[in-house]
Amino acid sequence: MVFAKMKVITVRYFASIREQLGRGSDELDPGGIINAADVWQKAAGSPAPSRILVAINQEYASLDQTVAPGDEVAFFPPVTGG
Amino acid sequence: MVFAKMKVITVRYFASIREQLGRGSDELDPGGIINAADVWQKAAGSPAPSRILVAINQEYASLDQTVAPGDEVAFFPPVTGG
Amino acid sequence: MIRVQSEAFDPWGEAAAYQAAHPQWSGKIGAATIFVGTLRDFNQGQTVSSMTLEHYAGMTEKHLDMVSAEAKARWDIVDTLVIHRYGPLAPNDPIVLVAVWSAHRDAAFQACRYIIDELKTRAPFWKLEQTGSGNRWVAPEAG
Amino acid sequence: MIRVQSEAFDPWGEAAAYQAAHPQWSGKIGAATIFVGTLRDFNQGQTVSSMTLEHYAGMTEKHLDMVSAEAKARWDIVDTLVIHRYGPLAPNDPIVLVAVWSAHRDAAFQACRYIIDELKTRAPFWKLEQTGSGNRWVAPEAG
Repeated sequence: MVFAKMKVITVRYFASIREQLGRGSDELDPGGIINAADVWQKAAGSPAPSRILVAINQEYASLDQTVAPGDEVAFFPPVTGG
Repeated sequence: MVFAKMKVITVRYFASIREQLGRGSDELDPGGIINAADVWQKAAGSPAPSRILVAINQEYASLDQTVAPGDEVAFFPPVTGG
Repeated sequence: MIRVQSEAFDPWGEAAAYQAAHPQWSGKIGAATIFVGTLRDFNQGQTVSSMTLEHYAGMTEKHLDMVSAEAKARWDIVDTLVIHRYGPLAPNDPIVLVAVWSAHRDAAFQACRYIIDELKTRAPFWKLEQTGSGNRWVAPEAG
Repeated sequence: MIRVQSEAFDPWGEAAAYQAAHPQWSGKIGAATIFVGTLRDFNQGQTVSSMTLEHYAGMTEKHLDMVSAEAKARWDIVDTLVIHRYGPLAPNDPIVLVAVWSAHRDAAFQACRYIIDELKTRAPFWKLEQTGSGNRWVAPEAG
């Protein structure tokens, strides 16, 4: 009998957010996570800071957007490319 | 005794205006010429056509702008460079 | 086409080569508008000795592809080329090239401006400047 | 700088060379915006086999110098380069290059657009197209 491997939520951090957390990524058990704000709370242990940007599966999203097991959720400050 | 050479008005024509007149330039005796419209009338024998552009000494001008002996007056159609 | 790379590049040579690689455009292109962004050695009041561009690999490419497709949908243009560096850069290094080819200039100008503006406000890149008083993350442009 | 010439030119190479000839700009330039106008092989519904660009030598240079100076007065830019062909041209030949260098992109885009728009509406050039049904003077752009 084969059990499906539990899908995690991959969380990625960039730039000043990455530096503040001291790491570039996490893998989270999806238990109790409904949206991106829950992802941040579980990963960082505090509410998401203001002005933080969120991407789910490499597309811009909002903190209240739903997150599913297997998703990649990223947090980063305002961008400064170009 | 030295006589000053009489200064002429040099007239230049470009593009379709040049083709219509069959020549690229004229040198006119300034007698009777007050403005650019007079230059055209004297050179072409008819009133200046509508939409014609005028330059005096290589700067855009109007048909009623004063012309002096020694000036270079040019007539041409709307420009199409670039 | 979009390319995100750590290697230095010659924006003029890239634009020339991309156009030369499309002989089918010959005679169809009336306008090319090019933007080249280059690293300055001063910013927000301080001397910048070097810079590191962090990026979100994968999302960056998706975003640049999307913006290029939007430009093609909005304006009557023939093609676009976007090249963006990441990693360590020195002053005077080209950071970004945006090139747009079209039959008429208005579309080329508008699409080029649209792509660089969208890129600057949305593409996931972050500039870390090395200055005399240490490293600092560049503040985003107002607006 | 402005140049009006009958010889063909490589707009990308000219822009690169002009920037390379100004090493004092190194690190001061954040943006370069380039416009390249190229001869198309169709126009106003007809195939164009070649073109002759007539110009008013002397006035052309004065006009391009004046427009470049106006752009420098109106926007915070570092320098401009304008090259324009005259005489016989073949399809796909570059006709005009307008390049603007500046610290920030908004000034570069606006000045580049200003120069090409002023050039198109005011610089004394006239295009004579050779088509299958004979020669014709190109009609000016609306507006």
